Amino acid sequence: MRDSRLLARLLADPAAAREVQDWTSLIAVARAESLAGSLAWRLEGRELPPRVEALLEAARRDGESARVQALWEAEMARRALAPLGVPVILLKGTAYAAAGLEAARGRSIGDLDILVPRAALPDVERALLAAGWEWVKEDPYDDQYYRRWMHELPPLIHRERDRMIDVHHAILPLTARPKPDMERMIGDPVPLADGLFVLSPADMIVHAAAHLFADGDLAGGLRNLWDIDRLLRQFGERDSGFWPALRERSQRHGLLPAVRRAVRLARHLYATPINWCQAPISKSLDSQGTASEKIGARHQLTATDALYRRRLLARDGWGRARRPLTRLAFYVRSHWLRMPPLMLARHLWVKARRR
Amino acid sequence: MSERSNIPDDDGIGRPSRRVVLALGAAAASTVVTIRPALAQTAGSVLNCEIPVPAPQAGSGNFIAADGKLVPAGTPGAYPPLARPLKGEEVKAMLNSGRAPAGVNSEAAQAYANYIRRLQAGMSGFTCYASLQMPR
Amino acid sequence: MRHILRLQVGPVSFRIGSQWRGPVEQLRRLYAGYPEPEGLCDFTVRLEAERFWRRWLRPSVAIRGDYVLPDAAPLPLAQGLLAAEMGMNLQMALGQKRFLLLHAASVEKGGRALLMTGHSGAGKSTLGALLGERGWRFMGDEFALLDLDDGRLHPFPRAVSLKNESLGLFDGMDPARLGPVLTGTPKGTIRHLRPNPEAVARMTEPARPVLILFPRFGRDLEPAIREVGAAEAFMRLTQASTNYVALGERGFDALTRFVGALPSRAIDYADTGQAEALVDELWRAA
Amino acid sequence: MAASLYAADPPETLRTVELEGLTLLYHRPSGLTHFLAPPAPQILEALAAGPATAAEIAARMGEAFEIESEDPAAAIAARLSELEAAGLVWRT
Repeated sequence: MRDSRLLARLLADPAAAREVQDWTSLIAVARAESLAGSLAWRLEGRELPPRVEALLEAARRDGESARVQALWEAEMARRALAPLGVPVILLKGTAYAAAGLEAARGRSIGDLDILVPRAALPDVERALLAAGWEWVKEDPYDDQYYRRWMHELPPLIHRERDRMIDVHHAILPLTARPKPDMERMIGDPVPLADGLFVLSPADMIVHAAAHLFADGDLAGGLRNLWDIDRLLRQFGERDSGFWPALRERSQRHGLLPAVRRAVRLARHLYATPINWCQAPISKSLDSQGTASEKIGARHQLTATDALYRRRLLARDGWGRARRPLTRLAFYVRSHWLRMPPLMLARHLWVKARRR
Repeated sequence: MSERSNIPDDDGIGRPSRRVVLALGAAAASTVVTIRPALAQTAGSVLNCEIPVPAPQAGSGNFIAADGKLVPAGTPGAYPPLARPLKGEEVKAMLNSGRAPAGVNSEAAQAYANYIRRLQAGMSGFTCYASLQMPR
Repeated sequence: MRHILRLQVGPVSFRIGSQWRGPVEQLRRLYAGYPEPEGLCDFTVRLEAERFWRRWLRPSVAIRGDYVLPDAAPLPLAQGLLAAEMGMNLQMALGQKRFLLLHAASVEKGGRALLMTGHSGAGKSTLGALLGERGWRFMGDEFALLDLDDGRLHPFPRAVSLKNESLGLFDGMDPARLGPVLTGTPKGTIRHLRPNPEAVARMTEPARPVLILFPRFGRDLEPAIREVGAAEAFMRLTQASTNYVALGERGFDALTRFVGALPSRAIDYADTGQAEALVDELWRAA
Repeated sequence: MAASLYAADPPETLRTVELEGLTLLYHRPSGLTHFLAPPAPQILEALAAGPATAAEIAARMGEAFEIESEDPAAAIAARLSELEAAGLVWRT
């Protein structure tokens, strides 16, 4: 089995671990996709060769230390912003960890991502600068570009702790075609015990899908899709109203196609259970059986999905990125999605002249 | 502080009889030092590294002022970007003994050195710079 | 990858892949007699062209692998062996989490180990290699691996990297143990030395550390010994460790136990004869 | 303006080792190690009894120690701001 494909299979079905022939390649792929910690957790308690077990045990401990650091960074941001009385919503890995979600298990967490109301940005910026964060970039074009068009402040880094913070006011660049309803998203967060917030379950998925398809070039996509798998499973099991809410929210934010694609690909790669048509209250076995047959056809990958899958699995057993043309196409696409064509041309021109 | 005992002698009325002296020190003294990751130091010492001046993220068309700050191209008194990145050893010589890299005059070298001193994590060259910091 | 070598060094195993034959052949010669890893390799190192045409045109070797450092500069193909060595070091520095990793040389005698740490230029590598030829067992010149559970040191006997003047000290060595002379590298002239057969044969045998040394080399230095307090030793060792912070409380426990139980000394020396005499003196007292 | 109330993490979240008059402290919530010199460890000890203002901290310390300082208020304020920057205390 191809290397990144095998990684996905093992994440979905840890029992397949006994079929692994080449652990070195599997680990190289998992590290390259930032999924080594997640894999280590999925394989916990399995009978594995001792050397493999020792490596995975170290990966689990490393994931735990990443979790502590990420939560600490969130706490330091909370202390810096508490006097403002502004809701601070954690995003991505830090949010999953703070909310104790399954998706955080073993997940590597890089920067701290937070979401605040756009009107609060100047105050937030001032408070962070006063608490030891500094600008990373000094370039005026980049700075202006960020402030005018992007969904976040230019990145800040803490001068003592060397950790970056991305302060978002929206989940997509302002130039992107879908226009999520940020007021609704920010107005309906889930409070955590310590005065921080995370997005509601449906919005969390919407953000993860937007981040995966409408924003980036799909680098690290296998990990982002793994997040989506874990979140869908956990939310779907916890709350029978989750799937209808997901449909409603995705539609409202103009991101239903992205969410549906994420769900299809997650099901394809990670066998995620899907329940778009779930009856909210009663579940009769026979009707569900027929329903899922019918829905099955709608969960088939489309031709475009297949391209995405090709991009997501573009990694060989040495951890090398493969399929340069597919990757280039997705890179160009990522810019195309973020900006109207004229603006894109200007942006690429300014960037190119500096090379 | 001279000494501190965990079990203070009790004189029978709930007060320690031998009071331990605690000097609070001057307001300017420093009493908290946090251990920072030394990853870059060691990683750099086992690796060959280089520093672009300036970092592409910071705008490679910009000039470097004498104090190391980036200024628009053509600013009087500022120095143009370096065509090639500086090798770790060149940077070390420049920072420690003020020796200019080949083909760079000493005032410009001063400006480049100041630029490098201002590097922050996340910018090209930072890990290399950090690795050249000799704490001892 | 076209050319592959799998290599076991102490408790750590590597898979090294290269687009060119040269570096892997040189590695194979340098590490002749080392065991092949059984099963999984802990780390993958890749030596590949920075851009695809640079595989043929002025070939330069980019150092990549499981863990990469963005500022790493490529090396000319003639220094491919050095690139492979740096690649392995980099994986250890960034990815090793099973042990507390100390940037230090270590040698052993009678089951007890001596640890020497200091910046490049302090002479730990040369000293470690010299002692390894004079009655001590060489455990490693670059990294010492402190066991987080039992506090023992694990050997990591990679090839010694001899630099510049220290090359001359090993002139009488069996030529089969020496790698090619690499001139014009970022660290000057470098030549690698394979540890002796005893060091290789006993690479899985850990030892209990009993003494920490902070050597300092300088032509004008008077030979001297200074006691180093536990607090200073702790601070210096955290700065000599790439993974202290990442290991969290386990690192804290291991390192506080380590500096609490062992004496630490700083030594100054102007030549290796002086250094050996100082080490002998301290070792007898330890 | 009311005086700030300072708080610290409870003692069970800290590991301390004394080395040559210095306190080596591992702080579990952050995973960071700090070297503390007096009176920083004593301030943390004073806060173990619960949040307090700078003046209350000085009073708690005065119960256990003979305080020696030309300007205790300024010295404690300076120490508190160091501890705050390190994340070991915060204002509630």
